[in-house]
Amino acid sequence: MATDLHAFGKSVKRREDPRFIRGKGTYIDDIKLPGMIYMDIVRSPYAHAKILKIDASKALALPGVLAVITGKDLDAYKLAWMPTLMSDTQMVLPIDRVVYQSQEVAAVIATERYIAADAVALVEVEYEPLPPVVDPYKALEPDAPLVRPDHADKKTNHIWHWESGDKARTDQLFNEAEVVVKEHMYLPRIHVSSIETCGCVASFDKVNGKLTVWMTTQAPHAIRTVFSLVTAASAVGQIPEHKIRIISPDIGGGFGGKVPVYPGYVIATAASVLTGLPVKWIEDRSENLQADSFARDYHMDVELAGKRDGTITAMRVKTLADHGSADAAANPSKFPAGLFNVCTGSYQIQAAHIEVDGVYTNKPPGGVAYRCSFRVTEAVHAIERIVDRMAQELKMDPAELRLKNFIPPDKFPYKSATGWEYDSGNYPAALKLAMEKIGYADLRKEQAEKRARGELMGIGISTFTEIVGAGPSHTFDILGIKMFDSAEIRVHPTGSAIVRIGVQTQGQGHETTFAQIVAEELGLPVDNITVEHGDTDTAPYGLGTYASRSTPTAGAATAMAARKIREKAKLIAAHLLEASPDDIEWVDYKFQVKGAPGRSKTMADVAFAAYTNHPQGMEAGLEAVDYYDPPNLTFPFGAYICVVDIDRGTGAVKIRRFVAVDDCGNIINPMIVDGQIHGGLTMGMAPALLEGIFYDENGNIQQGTFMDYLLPTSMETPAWETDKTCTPSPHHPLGAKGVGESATVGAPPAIANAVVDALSHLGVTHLDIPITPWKVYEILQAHGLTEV
Amino acid sequence: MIPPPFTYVAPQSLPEALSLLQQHGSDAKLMAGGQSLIPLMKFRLASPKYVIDLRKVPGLDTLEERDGHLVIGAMVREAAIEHSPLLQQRYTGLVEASEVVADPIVRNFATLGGNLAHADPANDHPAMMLALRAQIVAASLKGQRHISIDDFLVDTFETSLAPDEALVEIRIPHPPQHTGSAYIKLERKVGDYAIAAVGAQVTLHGQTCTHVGLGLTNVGPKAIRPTEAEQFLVGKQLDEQTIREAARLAGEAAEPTSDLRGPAEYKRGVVRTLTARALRLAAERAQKG
Amino acid sequence: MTQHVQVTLNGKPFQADVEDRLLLVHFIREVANLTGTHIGCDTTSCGACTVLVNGVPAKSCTLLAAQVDGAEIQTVEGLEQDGKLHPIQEGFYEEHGLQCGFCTPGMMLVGKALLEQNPNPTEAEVRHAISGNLCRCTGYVNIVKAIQYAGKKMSAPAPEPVEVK
Amino acid sequence: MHFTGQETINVPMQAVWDFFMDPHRVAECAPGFQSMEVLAPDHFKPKVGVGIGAIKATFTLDVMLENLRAPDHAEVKGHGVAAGSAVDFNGRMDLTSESEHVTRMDWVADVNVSGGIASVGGRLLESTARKLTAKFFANMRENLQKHSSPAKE
Repeated sequence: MATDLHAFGKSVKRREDPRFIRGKGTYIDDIKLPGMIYMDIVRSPYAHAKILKIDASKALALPGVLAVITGKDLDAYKLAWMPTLMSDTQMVLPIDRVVYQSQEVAAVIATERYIAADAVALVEVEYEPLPPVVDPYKALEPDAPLVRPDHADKKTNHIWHWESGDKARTDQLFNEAEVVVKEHMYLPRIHVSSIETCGCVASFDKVNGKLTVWMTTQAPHAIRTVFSLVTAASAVGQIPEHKIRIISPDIGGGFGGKVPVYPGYVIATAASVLTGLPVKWIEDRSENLQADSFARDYHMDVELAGKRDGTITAMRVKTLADHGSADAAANPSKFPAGLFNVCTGSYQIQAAHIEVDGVYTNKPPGGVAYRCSFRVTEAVHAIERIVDRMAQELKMDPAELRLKNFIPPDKFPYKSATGWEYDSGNYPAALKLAMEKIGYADLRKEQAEKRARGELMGIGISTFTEIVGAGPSHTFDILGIKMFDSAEIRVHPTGSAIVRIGVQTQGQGHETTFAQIVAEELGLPVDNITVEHGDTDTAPYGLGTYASRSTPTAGAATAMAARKIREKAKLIAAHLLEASPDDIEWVDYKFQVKGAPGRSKTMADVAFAAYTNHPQGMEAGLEAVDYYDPPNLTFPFGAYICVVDIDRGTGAVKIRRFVAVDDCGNIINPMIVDGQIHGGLTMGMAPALLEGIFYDENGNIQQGTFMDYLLPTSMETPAWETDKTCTPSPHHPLGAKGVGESATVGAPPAIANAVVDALSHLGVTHLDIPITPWKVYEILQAHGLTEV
Repeated sequence: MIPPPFTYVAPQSLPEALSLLQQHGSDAKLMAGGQSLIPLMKFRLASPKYVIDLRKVPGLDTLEERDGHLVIGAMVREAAIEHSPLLQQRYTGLVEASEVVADPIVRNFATLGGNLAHADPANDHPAMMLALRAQIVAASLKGQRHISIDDFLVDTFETSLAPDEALVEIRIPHPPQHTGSAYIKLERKVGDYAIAAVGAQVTLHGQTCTHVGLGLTNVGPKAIRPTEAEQFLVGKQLDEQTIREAARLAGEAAEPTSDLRGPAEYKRGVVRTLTARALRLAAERAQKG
Repeated sequence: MTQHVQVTLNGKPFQADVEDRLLLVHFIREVANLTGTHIGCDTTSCGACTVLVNGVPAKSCTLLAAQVDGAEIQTVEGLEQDGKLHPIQEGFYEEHGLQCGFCTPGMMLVGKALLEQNPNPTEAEVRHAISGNLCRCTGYVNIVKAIQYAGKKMSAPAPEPVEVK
Repeated sequence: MHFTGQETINVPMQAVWDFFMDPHRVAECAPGFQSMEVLAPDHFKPKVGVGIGAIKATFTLDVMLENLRAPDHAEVKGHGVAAGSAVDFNGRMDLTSESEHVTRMDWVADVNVSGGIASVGGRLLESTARKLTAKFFANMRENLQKHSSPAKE
């Protein structure tokens, strides 16, 4: 019995799967309402242009077309602009100018999807092209065209400047340094490209004034608040928050791309409010790739100072952050560059100084996420690449250099040079395990032999530290809303329970792992626990799922709520067992009288009593709510080693092996954690070798479809090898840390380091990702090393 | 994405299809598998008023050896070529080309005929057909004619088919004894068009190359036959030095442009590499054959 | 203009008069109301819309409904037979072959078609077979295992159905 | 995209110049020319259907003549939209009289295509644009040579 109830750390099969494997999931485009009409969007072919005229007459003449909505129409309701999550502003529909290619220009409302599409082609827009700003460095030149003249106070494309660390001390250490290495690194734009695009069904009930929006969102509660605030500022008049219901149905992948509020959501909602009919809007892939939030676009100058013996002393980073036409990131409001200043990584570094400048360009707005919301991937790339660069400079093995500079296990909790307090870690253990698993020493031998024969293979290491679980309310908020998260548990009389959480699954398996937490804490079978989320009318308020925050925040809240229930249950058990509460202990998932194992009550017994026979003076029922404000962030880490072979005839890079050792503290469901790591590694490999979004000098996107934006298939993806170490978080109630993004954060530098390692004897010190065959081939050609 | 409105017709016979084609001319588009046409229509880059689906036309699914030729009907699917026991041994290059067209699912509907008639320089079969010296059988109400693949491929998306003509068959001459073929493609990922690809067919007499055919994919406005490389090889022993020189000549024959797949010079280098590799593989197979 | 399209859909006859240009995926989702078949791209790249047409996998976003008139269509909804899951469904459940579930119907149908040709495929064979279907969540590792699991299950004598709650 | 070219035309320079000053005759040289609306002698709106193979798009262009320096230098500037796509171009033409009856035309053109066509047909864009631009000037030569002397309306 007791072992049956043991739920924590078990690979419990997923509770959400039965509907998915039967094709019975409910994704946004599966939702149909009576009288539902469709919206499609006219988009700008220009990156920067004046709108001279929008002629919708031909579109309106098409049978079935109900309306064509323009920025001027929305402006009449003060809805032409909306706030971003970074307190910047963004156009919903433009009144007189477009600032990026594929920007929404007008919306067509029609009775059918096909008619709406036809009408889009019939809307005639006259533009006067304006010179676009594409390069963020040129954007800062005095004569650069202004991307945002609407910011009356700004006469430049510079958005903000942010600094972290101790400049004076850092400069001093650089001046005293025996060795200084420096690289310029560019992490290009990439796009999450969840296989389901974004969309919504907005339904406004004119009778009771209630707005219900089914939406592909990772943060339904925050969206509800934003919607209420936006309507308050509009001429529509505020829709009070209790009259707004946001529902996240099944989400076909999110990875951060479903955190922002996109113009389409707002236009569809406005259309429903005005018509009183349900309006469906579903993006196609090109719209999703060309207009939705992007990630990265960081231009980094990274410097590392150290001694000849390999001791790293200081780090200096200057970064230009290209945000496109609006700062539409989703960072905590005090962190315009997210948690980028965690870039001192896993190493003891005496001082660091980080500068980031945000810049506007004529590209889609954003700076959000690619399975990592808060710029941690950028930070990890900077440190893991520059540490390899230092090893190369010192002719030291990169593993040896890392082991020499790691924060020692006994130094935790560790205060980093930029002020973060790392909760726990054991970096040498993870790296040594990875080296052992992959046979590091033998690989180095093989590499030496192959080099002698002119064959090119490389070994790359990444020993990253993640920073997740935002976050403590003293520092972390989004638009002022503190970044706690929540859980509400009700235990029913017959010993089953429902738990509602403020976070939102997009495939991570919350319906399973959160049930496991409750089962473990309350001693109820996992199957007796229902997990609900994503409906703002029923779930408690929470900031949603991104930045690997679900387990660190809502997971903790769930455990804490369960423990509150256990406290009350203990009193009821005492009452049932006619013993003093002080004599009751929780053993093997039941309450028993100390020293009398025979006298015990299960949670089911207690639950029934809570409704049928509770102590006099005690409230009936058995439920609890917890809003968990984490005392600190959690710091998962890992050691990854990648082996690549290079084809001298084509420059093609093949990943031969990739070993990933992760440490995310205590694990709730190993099966799900491994799945997260497999997926994360694949989304780490993709931008390292395949994916990137680039614009030509006119602001034309070059990768506007899946024909050129290259998601890896099963053939490019290696068979990942994973293992774990376990260093629990000392402050998390479950000792867990969160893992969703670790692999995406840790993998790119391992691959880049492997390719550079393969070419290092040629004097190659850095390659920007994606490392395409032609980049490698040009190096081989320059050294006369190509062969047919 | 939604295609614009059009009229769909599925004629029951070739004459019926050809008269529809003659009737509607450039307003009509013939459809075999539709795997290139339908995406273009969804993006509204193609908007034919009439789509003439050949799926019901009998006799277009031939896949047989007849009077000295391998005869492939216009509606034969890539998957059928990929898995045909008839082709594995003697038409390895053709099978290898089919194996790298788009992805396995697309190949269940995509056809060799459509691949050639679409005349996309990035498509894999035109180059292989150059190597195999294939003939195209074109039909119109006026009758049939045979077009050499070299004459068939005119320019990007342009063939020598008249507006009222349909590609109905591809004819590939029987490879003589001691002939081997190969198709090698470099792509950014599965499903991608080639960065570059090379098709080769080699006939050996002893160690000497008596016949050779080469074709280059996606390094010019259309598939390219590197004539000088072919001429250089004929009558020579296929040793490394010869293969490398032929590869160099093939690289010279390429007319690549710089694009997302890489700079022109890179593509030229890839053509050299793949030409050498395709020749080695074809020669190895020829010795076995 | 409209076409009369008559198919066998998951074993049952289904017919409708539809626009000439109607895509098969919309015929299945909007006309037949089977929403297990998904749409993920515009370029025949992702395979989320994969169904079986006369037993072979097809990307239903790149076929016209009119093109499959008279054909047998199988969608994810047709995998479970009289309350009993198909082994491929069990495989994805047992091996954690899905996360968000959006690509899963296409993956399962491709897996089923593969196993009918090749009951016990190697990892390389499975990876090749699913290379026309994109998954953004799983990294493919467990999808390979799931399909191999189903292969073993199908070739095993008298397969025991696993309980999927 | 930047293109240049040269045409040798067996027509006197003045005739070439006169031809160029007649928007209707110049427009007819545009590949796929359909119709034209003339707003001013130096400002007109031709409609052209460009296409290769199955790919076709109809652009409504807005064209201005600029920096006309008779009889040997002219510039043209224009832009136009088709559903979801846009094209912008600048052209420059310089004439040199090689002999009494032979004129050399050196031309330079910058073309930018954006929107749907660029994002889908990108890999074919440059070759197509180059082809169509060259065709325009080649047509000009042919049409000029058709009439030995410029038509005087």
